[in-house]
Amino acid sequence: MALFFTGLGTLVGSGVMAALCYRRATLATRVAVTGAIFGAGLVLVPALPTLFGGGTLVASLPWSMPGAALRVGLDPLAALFVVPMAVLGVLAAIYGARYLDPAHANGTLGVHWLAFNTLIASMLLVVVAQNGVLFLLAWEVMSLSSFVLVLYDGSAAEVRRAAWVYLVATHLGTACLLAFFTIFGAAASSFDFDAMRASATAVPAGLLFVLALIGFGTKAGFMPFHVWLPEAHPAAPSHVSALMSGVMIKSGIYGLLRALTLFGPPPAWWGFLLLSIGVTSAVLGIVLALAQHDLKRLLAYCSVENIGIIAVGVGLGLLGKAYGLPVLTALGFGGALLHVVNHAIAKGLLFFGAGAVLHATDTRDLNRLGGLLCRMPLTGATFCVGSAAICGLPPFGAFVSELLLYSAAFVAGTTGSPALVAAAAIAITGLALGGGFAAACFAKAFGIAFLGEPRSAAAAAAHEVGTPLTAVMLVLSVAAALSGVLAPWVVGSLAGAVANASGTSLNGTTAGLGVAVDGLFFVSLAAGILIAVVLVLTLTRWLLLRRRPIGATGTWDCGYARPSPRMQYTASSFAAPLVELFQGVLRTHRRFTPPVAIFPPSATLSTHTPDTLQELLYAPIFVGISNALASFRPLQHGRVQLYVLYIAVTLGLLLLWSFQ
Amino acid sequence: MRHALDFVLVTLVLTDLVLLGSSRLTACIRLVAAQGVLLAFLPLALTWPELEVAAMALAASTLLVKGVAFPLVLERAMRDARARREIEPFVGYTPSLLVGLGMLGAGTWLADRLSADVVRSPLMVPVALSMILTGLFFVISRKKAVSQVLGYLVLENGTYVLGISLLSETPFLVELGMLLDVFVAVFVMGIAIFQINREFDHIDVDQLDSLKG
Amino acid sequence: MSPSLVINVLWLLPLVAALVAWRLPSVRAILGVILAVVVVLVPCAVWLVALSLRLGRVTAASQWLLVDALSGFHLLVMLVVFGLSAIFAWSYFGAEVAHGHFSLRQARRFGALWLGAQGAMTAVLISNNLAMQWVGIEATTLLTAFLISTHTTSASLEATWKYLMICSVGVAFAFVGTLLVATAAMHAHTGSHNALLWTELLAAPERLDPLLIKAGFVFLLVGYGTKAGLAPMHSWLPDAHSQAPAPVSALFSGFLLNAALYCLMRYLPVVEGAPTLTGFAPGLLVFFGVVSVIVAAAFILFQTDAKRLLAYCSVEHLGIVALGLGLGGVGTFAALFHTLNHSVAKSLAFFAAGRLGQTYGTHDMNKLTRTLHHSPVWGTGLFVSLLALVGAAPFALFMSELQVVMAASHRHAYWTLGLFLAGAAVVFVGMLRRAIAMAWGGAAAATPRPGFALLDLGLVLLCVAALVTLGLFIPPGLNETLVAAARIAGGGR
Amino acid sequence: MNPSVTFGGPLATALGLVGAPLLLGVINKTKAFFAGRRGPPLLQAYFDLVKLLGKGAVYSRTTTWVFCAGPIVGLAATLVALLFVPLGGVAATFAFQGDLFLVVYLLGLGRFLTVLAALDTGSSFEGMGANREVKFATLAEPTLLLALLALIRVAGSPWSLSPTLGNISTASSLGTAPVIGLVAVALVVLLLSENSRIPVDDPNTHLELTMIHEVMVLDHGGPDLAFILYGAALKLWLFATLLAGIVVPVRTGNLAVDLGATTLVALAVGVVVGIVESSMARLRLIHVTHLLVGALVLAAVALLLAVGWSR
Repeated sequence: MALFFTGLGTLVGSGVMAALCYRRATLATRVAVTGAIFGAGLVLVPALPTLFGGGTLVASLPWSMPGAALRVGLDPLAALFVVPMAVLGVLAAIYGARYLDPAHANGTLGVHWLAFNTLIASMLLVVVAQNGVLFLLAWEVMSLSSFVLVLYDGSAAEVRRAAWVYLVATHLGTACLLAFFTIFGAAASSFDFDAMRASATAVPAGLLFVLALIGFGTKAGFMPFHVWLPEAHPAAPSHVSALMSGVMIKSGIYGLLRALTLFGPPPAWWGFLLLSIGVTSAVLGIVLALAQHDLKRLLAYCSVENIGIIAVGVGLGLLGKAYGLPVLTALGFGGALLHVVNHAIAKGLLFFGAGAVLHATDTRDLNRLGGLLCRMPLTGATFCVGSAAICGLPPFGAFVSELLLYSAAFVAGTTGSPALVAAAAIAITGLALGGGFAAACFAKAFGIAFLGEPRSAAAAAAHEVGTPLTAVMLVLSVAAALSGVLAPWVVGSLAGAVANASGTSLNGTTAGLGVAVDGLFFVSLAAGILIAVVLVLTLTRWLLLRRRPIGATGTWDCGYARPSPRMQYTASSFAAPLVELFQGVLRTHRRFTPPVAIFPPSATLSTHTPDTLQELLYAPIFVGISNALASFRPLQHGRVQLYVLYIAVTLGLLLLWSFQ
Repeated sequence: MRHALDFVLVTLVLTDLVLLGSSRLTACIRLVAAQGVLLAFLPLALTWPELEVAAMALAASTLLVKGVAFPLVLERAMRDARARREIEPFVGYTPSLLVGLGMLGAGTWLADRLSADVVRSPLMVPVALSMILTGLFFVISRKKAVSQVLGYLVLENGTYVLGISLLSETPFLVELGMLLDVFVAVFVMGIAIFQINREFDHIDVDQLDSLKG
Repeated sequence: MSPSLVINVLWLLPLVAALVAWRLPSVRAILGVILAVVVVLVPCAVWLVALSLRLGRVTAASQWLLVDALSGFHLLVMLVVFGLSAIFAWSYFGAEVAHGHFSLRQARRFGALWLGAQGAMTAVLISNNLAMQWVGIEATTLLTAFLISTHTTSASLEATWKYLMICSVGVAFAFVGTLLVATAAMHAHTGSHNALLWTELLAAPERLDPLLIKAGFVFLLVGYGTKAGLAPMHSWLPDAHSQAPAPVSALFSGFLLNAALYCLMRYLPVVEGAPTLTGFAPGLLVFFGVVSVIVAAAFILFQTDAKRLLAYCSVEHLGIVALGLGLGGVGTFAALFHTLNHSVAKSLAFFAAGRLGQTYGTHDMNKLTRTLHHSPVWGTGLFVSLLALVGAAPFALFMSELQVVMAASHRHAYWTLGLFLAGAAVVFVGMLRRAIAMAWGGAAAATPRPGFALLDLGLVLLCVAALVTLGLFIPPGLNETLVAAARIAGGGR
Repeated sequence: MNPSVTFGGPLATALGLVGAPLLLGVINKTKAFFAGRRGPPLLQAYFDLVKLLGKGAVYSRTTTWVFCAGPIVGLAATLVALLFVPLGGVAATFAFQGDLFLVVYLLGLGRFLTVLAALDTGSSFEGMGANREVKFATLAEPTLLLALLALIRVAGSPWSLSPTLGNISTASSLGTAPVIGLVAVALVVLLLSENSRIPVDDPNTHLELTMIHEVMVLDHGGPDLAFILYGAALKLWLFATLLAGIVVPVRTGNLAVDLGATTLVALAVGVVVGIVESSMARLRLIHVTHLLVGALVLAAVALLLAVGWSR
């Protein structure tokens, strides 16, 4: 653990140093990125052996805060989260160093890097904390530093709003966590996780589970607590979005899993609840994503979907525990944890890609993009890989995690009771719908942004971004493919973490996962065959066309004489028929000026899909609360006599009450 | 001695009631001054027939502060402000009288609840409490700054009576400290009224409501 | 060095200095004296606290003066606030002098009242006699009243009047309460002169008459609660805080309120010890704490004036302290710890708001925009202090609020917990929206960026560093003091 | 070891590779029969493929490598998927627990690339077709999986296609006829929708605005179009044989009989498709959604019955 702490120290220390040399932006960046690389590297030294070799590293130091102790532990579950955090952290730092322009930073780069390195360090600390107070502290530092990162461009009103929404949401979540840990800790008379685990029978478990679900779910982005995600992710600089969406929201998943290990055997309704939340998030998340025209907002909603998929896995795992089906438990938790890693890779890649697009064209609006693949071939290719990967298409990693989840659902559906079959049916339907819509969504994202003709001058003038950016994206593309091709090995090494998360023995978990691992060999095989067939077909096509005339012409235009890029299918039109299916919940706003007369001068149609929950749930609640609180305002009307009257009335009531 | 004590107490209650019913500020100030003089008798009346040095000193300083100094400060303030009458208080004069009676009842109720075994006169604690409440009511219901100070003074007088009735042997230093505090308070309030009058050209507290929300 | 001499120096030195300040020839000299007094007193106080920790308590003036861990801790907090404010006053009034807004006459009055208030507050803290404590509180009211109207404007006079009237009435109630408790004490100890000493009262609280104590505490709570700014008796507070010069506002929020709450802390173990009254006083404190948090939240949400916002925030935080006290256990520790944290954070916030207000010429938050760009030092100071005040980690207030929550959970006070968290969340929302808007929002101000003062930077860094450090780690000496003080305030619970 | 296990799989795959275009011929012949025409030869699809493979190509200037990758990956994915699909009782070349998900997602991969290739042209028509394709495919996926779950439940097998189909025998299917029947109906709907047949899509339409699959490949020509056509034929084959394997459970254990029976039934499915195409008009696009959701409901009912049956 000493190395781990040295790593954290390096991260924070280099961040502070970067902040101190804020006047020299380039130097600050160099210091911070070097620190991030070394710090994350040091953290990986103990984390990798733990992840693959098992075992638990612990360290404990006294701390003078009441209830607090510096207890940390690195078990495979923690390591599973540490590794993506550290790796993606380093990649994001390298990317960000190039992405942020020192010339325009105006002295804020130092603070940005301080927050960035602190974010990585605090995420890592969250994951290893074994004491409630330490956990909460790290958790809050994580929220605060990411808030500062989102506020990088604070002069834009929408960024400020996004940052505010983010911090408010995360604070409300933290409030639930405060209640969760303190109530649990009060029952255990200690905030150490071990002590809490020991007194799991003495707590109101249902209440605490709901608190944990809300608290961690807010960070993770479960529906209906996801509203901050589509605000904050587009507002943040892209490397920050990648880090936040790729790994930071996973800390919510981690927290939920860790919290679940504190309880005894879960009742079945926990599993059902989590499953329903997961399916809702998965389906509605991706439908909302489909409805967006802002590339980064789309990706943010897609994160909601993937978090939903992870929640489905955890829910299935819980059901397995509740009904005593170890294979279901292993597959559910295994699929969820694997998806954590795979989503981190894919979403990081996609946000980096979106950042590159933003960098090159200065817009995130899909309806103003197009034709970027010719202009930014590397970015385009990696974005395509990321799109396929995030849809769970073989041979990429996310397919394997979805396969595990489907397998879990089929275990529940083939062996379980009617209730479990219903759960399985819901899970399968949700996953399949989610998968289908994801494909549609990313066909749209990639297709509209990178294919076809440019829809604006900015897109037409785009150029490929610099080497560090493309290199980072390439690395992640390779990782996305490897995690799929090496599936049997990857899933096999997951056993320790799954055993931690599900609270079952390592042997049982390995046996449970084994059901899937045996088959995963065929997945690798299929991937190999697929690649081989593709190569053969490509070769065939090349051989066939080698001697033949190849013409170049315009796209088939059905005989229309003057096609222009503006006549292409847009993001809105691509999404419209699909989104219409969910009109009941989405409430897309349309602004439509219909064509009139025989020679219509102009007609417009624009759609905007706001977050239904934000509009129908949170906005009324906030308005209600503020109206209720506004009724207090006349109390402070400025008349001293009435102020004295308040005192007198208070006194009178108190006297009456105490002498009744 | 009981009778003298009771006489003083009843007179205090009466001054309260008259105060509630009068609109002329000069008269109000005089009434409060009269209360101060009456209060000066209390320490003497309690220790009678022995004449303790401490009690006499207290009586003398009370007379000086409450009977002489306060009226002077307040009349000065009133003259500067050219305020003669309390016009349109929040609660009219007749209802005020009724409230005064209510305060007497409330004081009696509370004193009864407290059941503090007071040796000298059963009237003392009820009167003290009703004076406190009346003072409070005066502060709440009047608009002129001077009236509010008068209310505060009545309230203070009430606490004075309460202190004397409850604590037989308060250290002299404590008593003096309290008296000094009240003195400074009225002095400070006087200065504040002076400044307010200079700044606003009136001492109508009701119109001091620019700070709100 | 005899302890009793040091104790007497503690309250006499400020009074002597007040007289000196009345006649000093220059503004800088007066500000210097204010700072020097703190510099001299800090080692004295630290020494006394260390001594009292070793001996349990240190008394002087035939037991009329007392320093134990509770009063010692508050002494330290007070000196911290006075010290920081004195440093800030140097910078703040320096700017005013430069613009001709602060004459020698005003400075003399300011210096004398400031030092006098310091003496009075010290007297409150070290008084072992409950009546003298009341005298001290009343004296602070009167001495600080004209600090509000250092700059005589109609608004500041209005605030002064309200402060004077409301607090005088409130403190008069506290006097009634003191009398009732004293009566009980007299009856219990059959008329010993020392009956009014805390040390005597605490010796045998079970002999006190519960009815008198009960009524007494109600009066005391309303009375001192008025001074401490607990809702609904807080109405003077936003006016006074918003109109006073920034160093005075810091002083008010940073310590004047705490001094009144300190008096209640003293009574708490007495009431708890009285027969049949266990749980009475803590219950009331919890109630007023929660009400304060919620009322403050309501007003914070719609506030447009920066200093009024901070004032309501003080209502909230004093509510939290009361809540912690009422909950007891780790809550008492949390309440004391929170007192320190809030004082530092709120001082910094008022400093920053004051200085920014000076350069912008307004405290209207709709105009106080782009502060980070306009004045990096104070803009950062304001933003960071607001973050700290809403309870963001790693600042110390997060830890103390967390401990309050722990205490609530420990007592199974789930409604309290829920209401507190809800109120705190509203405050969070309201303050943060403003904080972000002030730091980044709006158009760039046309006014030129003011120069860069090393003193300002040092002050901001000092406060921020203190807040972060305390959020991560409590120094052993401070921890020991807090634990001992909590034991006293908690009546050994 | 039964030889059908070792040789059957590759043999079945090979049969699919060779026989798939024949299915198209059967359909067209049936349609011609009902229309009273002579119709194209049964092997017309083979001729088309050969002709296309021998041609050059014309590419739109807008397109990129994605345009070429679409047909290749589409065909490759279908090919690999075919390796995992059993031909009735004859187990597939490869089988493992979870192979059905691989098949579904491989088809998804092919579709994804086809859609991207369509978008690559920048044509509005192709964009329109692409979004219809993804919409209907999305609605079809859960139906397929739920239907298979019901089937697996009644077959009492691990969740893998080959053992599931192997477990369905004439004897057992009598008792589970309602489940199997519902599953079959759902699968018919899926077959029609996934392969762009009437009533979902009309492969013979000439109006771009009304097309789904055809419009996506408007700009493809030469070998690319050959790959697409062949891929489509394989996909149709895949669904037809799956359906055939479920509906007519001939499980003699004799490789030739099993293969032959299922293939014949698959060709019969072609006839059925032809009859449907001749007797129905295509639905309005809005009603396609209803049809697909209806299929989902059927699959869910099948699952419900399966749960009741297995208890």
